[in-house]
Amino acid sequence: MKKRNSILAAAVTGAFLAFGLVGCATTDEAEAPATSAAGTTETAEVLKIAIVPKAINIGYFTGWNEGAQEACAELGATCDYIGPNEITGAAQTEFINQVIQQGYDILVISAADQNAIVPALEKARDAGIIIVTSDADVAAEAASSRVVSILPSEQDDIGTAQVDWMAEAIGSAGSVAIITPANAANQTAWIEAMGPYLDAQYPNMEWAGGSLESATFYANDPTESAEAFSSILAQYPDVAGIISPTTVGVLAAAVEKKAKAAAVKVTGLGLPSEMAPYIEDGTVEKVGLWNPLDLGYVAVYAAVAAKNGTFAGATGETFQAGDKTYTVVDGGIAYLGEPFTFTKDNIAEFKLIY
Amino acid sequence: MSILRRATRFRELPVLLGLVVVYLGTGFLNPIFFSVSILNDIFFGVAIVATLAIAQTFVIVMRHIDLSVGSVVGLTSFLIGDLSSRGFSLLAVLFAALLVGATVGAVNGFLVGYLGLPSLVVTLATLYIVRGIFNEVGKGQTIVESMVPKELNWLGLNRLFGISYLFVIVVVLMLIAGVLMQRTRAARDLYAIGSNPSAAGLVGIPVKLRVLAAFTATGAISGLAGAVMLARFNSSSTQSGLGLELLVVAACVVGGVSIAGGTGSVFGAVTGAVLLQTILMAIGALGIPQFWQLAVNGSLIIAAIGLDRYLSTRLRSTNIMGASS
Amino acid sequence: MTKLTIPKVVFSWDKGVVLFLVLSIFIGSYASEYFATASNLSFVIASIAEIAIIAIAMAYLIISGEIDLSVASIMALTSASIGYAFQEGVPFEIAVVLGLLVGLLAGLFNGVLVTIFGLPSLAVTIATLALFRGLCWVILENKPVNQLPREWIDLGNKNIPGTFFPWATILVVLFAGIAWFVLHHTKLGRWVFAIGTNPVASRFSGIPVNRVKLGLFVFTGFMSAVAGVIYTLRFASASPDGGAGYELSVIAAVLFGGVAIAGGVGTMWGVLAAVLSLGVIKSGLQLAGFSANALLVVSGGLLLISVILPRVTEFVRIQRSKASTIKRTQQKEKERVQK
Amino acid sequence: MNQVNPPVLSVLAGRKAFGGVQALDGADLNLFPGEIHALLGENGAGKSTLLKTLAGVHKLDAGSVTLNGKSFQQGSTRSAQEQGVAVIYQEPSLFPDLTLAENVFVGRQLQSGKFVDWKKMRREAATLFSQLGVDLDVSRTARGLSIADQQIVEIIKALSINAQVIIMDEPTAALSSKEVDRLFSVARRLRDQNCAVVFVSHRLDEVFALCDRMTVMRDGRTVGTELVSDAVQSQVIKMMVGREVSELFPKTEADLGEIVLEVKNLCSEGQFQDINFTVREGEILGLAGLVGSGRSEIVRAIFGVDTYDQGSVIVNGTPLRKADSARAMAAGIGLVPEDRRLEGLFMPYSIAANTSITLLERLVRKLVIRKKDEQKVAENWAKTLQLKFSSLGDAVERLSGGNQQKVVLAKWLATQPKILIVDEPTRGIDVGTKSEVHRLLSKMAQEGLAIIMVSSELPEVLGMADRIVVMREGRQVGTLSRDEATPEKVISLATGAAALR
Repeated sequence: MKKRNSILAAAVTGAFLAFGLVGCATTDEAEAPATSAAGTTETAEVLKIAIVPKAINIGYFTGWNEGAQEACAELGATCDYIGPNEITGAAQTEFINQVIQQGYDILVISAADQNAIVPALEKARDAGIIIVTSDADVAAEAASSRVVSILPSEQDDIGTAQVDWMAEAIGSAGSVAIITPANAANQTAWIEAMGPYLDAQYPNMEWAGGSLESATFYANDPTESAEAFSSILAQYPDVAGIISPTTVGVLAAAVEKKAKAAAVKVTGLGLPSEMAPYIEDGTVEKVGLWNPLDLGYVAVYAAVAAKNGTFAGATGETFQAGDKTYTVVDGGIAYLGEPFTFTKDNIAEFKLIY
Repeated sequence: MSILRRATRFRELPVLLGLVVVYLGTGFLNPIFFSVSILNDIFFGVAIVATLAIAQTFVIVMRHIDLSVGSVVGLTSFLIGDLSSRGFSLLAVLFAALLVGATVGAVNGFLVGYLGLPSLVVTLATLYIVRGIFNEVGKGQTIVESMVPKELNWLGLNRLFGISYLFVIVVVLMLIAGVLMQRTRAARDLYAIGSNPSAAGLVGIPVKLRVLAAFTATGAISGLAGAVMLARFNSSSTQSGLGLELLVVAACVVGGVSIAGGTGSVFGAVTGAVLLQTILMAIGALGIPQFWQLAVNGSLIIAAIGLDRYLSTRLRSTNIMGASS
Repeated sequence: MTKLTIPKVVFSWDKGVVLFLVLSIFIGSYASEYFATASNLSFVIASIAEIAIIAIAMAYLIISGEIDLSVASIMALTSASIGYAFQEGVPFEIAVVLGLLVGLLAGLFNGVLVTIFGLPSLAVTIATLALFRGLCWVILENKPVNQLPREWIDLGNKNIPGTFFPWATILVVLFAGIAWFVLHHTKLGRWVFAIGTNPVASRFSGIPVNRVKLGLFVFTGFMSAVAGVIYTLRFASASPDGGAGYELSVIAAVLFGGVAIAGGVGTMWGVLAAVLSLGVIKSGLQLAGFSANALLVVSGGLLLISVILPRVTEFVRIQRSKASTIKRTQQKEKERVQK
Repeated sequence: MNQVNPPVLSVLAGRKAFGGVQALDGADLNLFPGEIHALLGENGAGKSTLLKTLAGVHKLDAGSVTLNGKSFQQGSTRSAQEQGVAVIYQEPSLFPDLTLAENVFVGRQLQSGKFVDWKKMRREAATLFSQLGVDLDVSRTARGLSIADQQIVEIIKALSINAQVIIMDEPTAALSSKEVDRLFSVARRLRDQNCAVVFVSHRLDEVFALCDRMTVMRDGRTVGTELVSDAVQSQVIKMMVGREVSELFPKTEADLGEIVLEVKNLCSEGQFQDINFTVREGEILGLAGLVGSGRSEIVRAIFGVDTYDQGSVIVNGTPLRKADSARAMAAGIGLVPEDRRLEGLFMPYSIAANTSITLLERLVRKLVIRKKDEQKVAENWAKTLQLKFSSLGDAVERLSGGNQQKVVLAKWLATQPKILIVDEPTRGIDVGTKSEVHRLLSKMAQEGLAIIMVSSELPEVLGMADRIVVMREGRQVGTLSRDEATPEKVISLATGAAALR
């Protein structure tokens, strides 16, 4: 048996080495188009663009992709929507590698993990691929790994806006808790902005349990969100409002509120299509969200501009997307502007859009 | 002595003790915990896991396991919403859910029973396959309240004598399954199979058939549990039911349904599920720091397993002494 | 090793897996021109490094009749510990050592619960899966650690100069070599098989069953920790939710490699070939444009095949022998008649 | 019992082959209602195959089986039971987690309407137990039940399906004499209820004590059937083995050397108390007593498979660490366990692998196990023990009971132990192999090996042992030297004078 095994061993290693050599031969060609294209300002051939979400199979990113596809159509590029089915940096990395392998010109990505994908992104960048993060950016320290990041609006504004909505709902008085996914870069940033803003702006409002930490409950999926909702009521029976800066969380919170006929007010960031029933029946007065289609749309424009050399992502630089112009601010970020807010009055129309 | 012996035969004793301890203990530290609303939260929250635990009991008593339930329940919860939004009647969609679940179960059962393949491997495989299909079917779509059959919606929102209908369903299911498991030959055969697989064949129990049937039943119930899931969350997406299988198995084990087969009851399984849920709520109510929850939860599960082991062995040994003396 | 211990059917399976690997490499390279490039093979190897390292230990554990579902959590716990220590100003080298130590202890914890308290490993490790993962959150909260030393990150992401093998390959090959040798050629290896085949008889043969099992759990903890180090470097960060769900991939790979879940059967070759071919297939399918969902279905399908095929061959063999028996008896009858 | 009635069951010219082996090659058997019928033959003579056929496990290739004149439906255990044939195996496999009542009715639980009726089941079971004069709590689980009691449960099961033919496959092999008596009385009651009882045993004394007629098999053939009253023991043995078996228990005197093993007031809660004895080089120490008197527990504790609470085990003056079989082995102790399938062998492994498992230390050079040496060792021992096999690569599960036992012996003798503990060394082994084993043991003793022999077979202990330690209910109740030991003394000690036979 020993002998047999070593033969098999030889076979396998042989196969590998063989392809290794072939590989060595072919690598240059594989990367050739990318590099050369990067060099030239104008390129005749159709641009190959990869649209990589945190995870496929999620409503929000389906919309995000639609926006991107629309832009691609306008620009005459081909856009492929590829990605993992679980939101982890590890899984996303494999698809970034695929993008490198297949010699895409452009990668538009929503970072599933602000750190874990950085090494892969740097590989892609070094392979001459134009990278634009959209919806979720990499860690500030790794900003150099992408050209520009398209985000809905100033992180702080997103946070403070939700506090304002809540104040509106509870009459600027009472204690507030938060349901948010753990280890999600955006949400963390927004919540950090909420803390001081609430203390400063609304003397009669306070964080449940006295501090932002004690008020923040972490939940990554509907089940956990529902449990978090119950825990909040168990821990802070007199809690006045719950903010959930995530479509999953705010939906779960709405469901729970309705199921338990709870008095607590709910607001946050939610997809109008998902939140419609609860806004229509008054369970939730108001939620907000930017249009994910825009995020995808603008990102593709920025990327193509960069590809054509007309845009480098430097602070203060501007680029065109459709009929709008966007300006890059510090940290290589461009913002869409104020998030939309949805209430009884406008939900009917928005729920058809996204 | 005779009392002790009776106690030993009451396999669910340890988990019940555990439940009482956790509940009273928490309530003592935080009186709010005794409030009705908490009780409701527990019952309401446990419904899905409890239902799946009942189903899982059928296979675990046979010394088998079914890991595919998480994928199945997710898929059917989605299907029910999707189909009914396409205008199929409630009965039709429930039947569909049952059918899907039963089919997966039957496949598991056939591979395990007739081909004699290890259930852990088989159901791990079907876990992947069903999840993959589910993702493909439900690509990026979210089932929202408007798509949920209103009867289910109603079940999720309303209570019978202050107890969520979902838990009422669990109780009813538990009673039915309990009686079947205790009082029908076919079900007793499952215990025999789990207790001594080789002997089961010799006494003329149709082992293969029973295994097939049990897995099919597990699948079918898990399929229907999709309805419970949809009623509870009023929404469903490809994330639904992810990783639920381990929680279910944990509930069974904690509830005294031994992985070694042959012992345990649906009552135990449900109690185990309730205990886990209570622990979860307790952690919240005790204001244990957010990031400690999972760790505390894990260690409490270990404690539960340990307690069960300790009590059952200790009581059993006294039992043997009693018999021999 | 040795017809002495392993029933025939399984041979053909673990050989089958190796051939399957070669095959899938060929197919992969025809399915997509991007597949057989050096950079891609490098990606493939890098992507399976952690799985391979853990699978090596898991193979031992399952052959000995136990299982450990907490490996991914241990991996993450190691990563988290390293990150935390580094953040607190501990030199990275020391942090890595600490991380490995943590993994070791985690394995010891599992082992003690199983061997000394006699709890079923499946149940125990379901619980510690939660516990260890929970500790990750306790340590890091939701503040992942980045900005690890550049040279270390390169170690995790660059190839051995002049080859397409990532640095991690060295660890994989090293451990695989040792593990293969020990499992198939030494006393300890024989003991592991014996314990998995018949633990009682093993005790009656003077084999320190519990000590061996305890050792295996510790070993598994350690290897998970090593995987945790590789993982940390490859992703240049430590986050509390790292590597979630890896445990199932590992177990799937080990079983696909022909290790019997009932214990007592398996080869290191089969396992490694299985891990590799899963990586190869994944990459091949991706490059051929299949969605991530298809990958799930395929890996499930392969898992089924890995248990069904041996069963079928076995069945065929039995049928054959039956047939021949009947023939023989009939002949005997004839002779009888003639006399 | 009268020969006028037609036989209730008759097998005619039964043939059955497994692989190449012709297990049954012309087996005949006639059973009449109301008789106890002995089925004799060496291992491999085809007894078990015949029984398994009647049990519905196997199907004959050729030949006929008729039950009450009707042809007997073969090949299904269930239908076998329904037709009224029940088999009590040597080690019954009950369902440890189920109650005795359910164990009796398992697979056909009594029902009222569509539902299992537990009360009724308990009642019926209880009455059946009392009928046989056995007192067991029917609502306790079968876990931890003694083998004897397990057999009783099986017999009750047979009664509950009112079987006409009840086959007992070596039921007394693991029974203490007390339990044997109980079993005999049960068997006689069954006969009185006009059942045909088949009694398989290697112990001729029992056969002569209990049975009415006997059928002897050899090499898959029936070589004769006669009335026990007409039979002569030596003749029967001759029929069985086809040759004269010289002496059954040939312990040749060996001059005793140093004390090698000393057991000092060994105690284990609920198992045994204050055990004290020594063993010298070349001595065979017999451990006699009823099953469950703590004999096996003691030797297990000595070898370190189980732990103990107090006392010490001393080998050549140095005490052993408790519960550490590895150390015990290193110190030169070997244990041939009671249950060879479960405790002795790795069934799917080859003869060689089984032999070498205790030897790996010695086979290793530079960490690597030398396969050649492994083969060599196995070969040598196979030769010395006259093992019958086709290749050392054969899985031991394919060997006959006797040969399996030889492999277990080989595995321990190969370690060249100073002290060899043998627990029921000849249980379920045919007469021929039995005497081989005995000759081997006494030869080893002569070469200076110290042997502790646990055996339920009185003649064996009396024949082989230099000294006999008798156990009762976990206590050491006496030590007899070879010449003072008589069956009566041993039994009276073992059972407490009351149960003198």
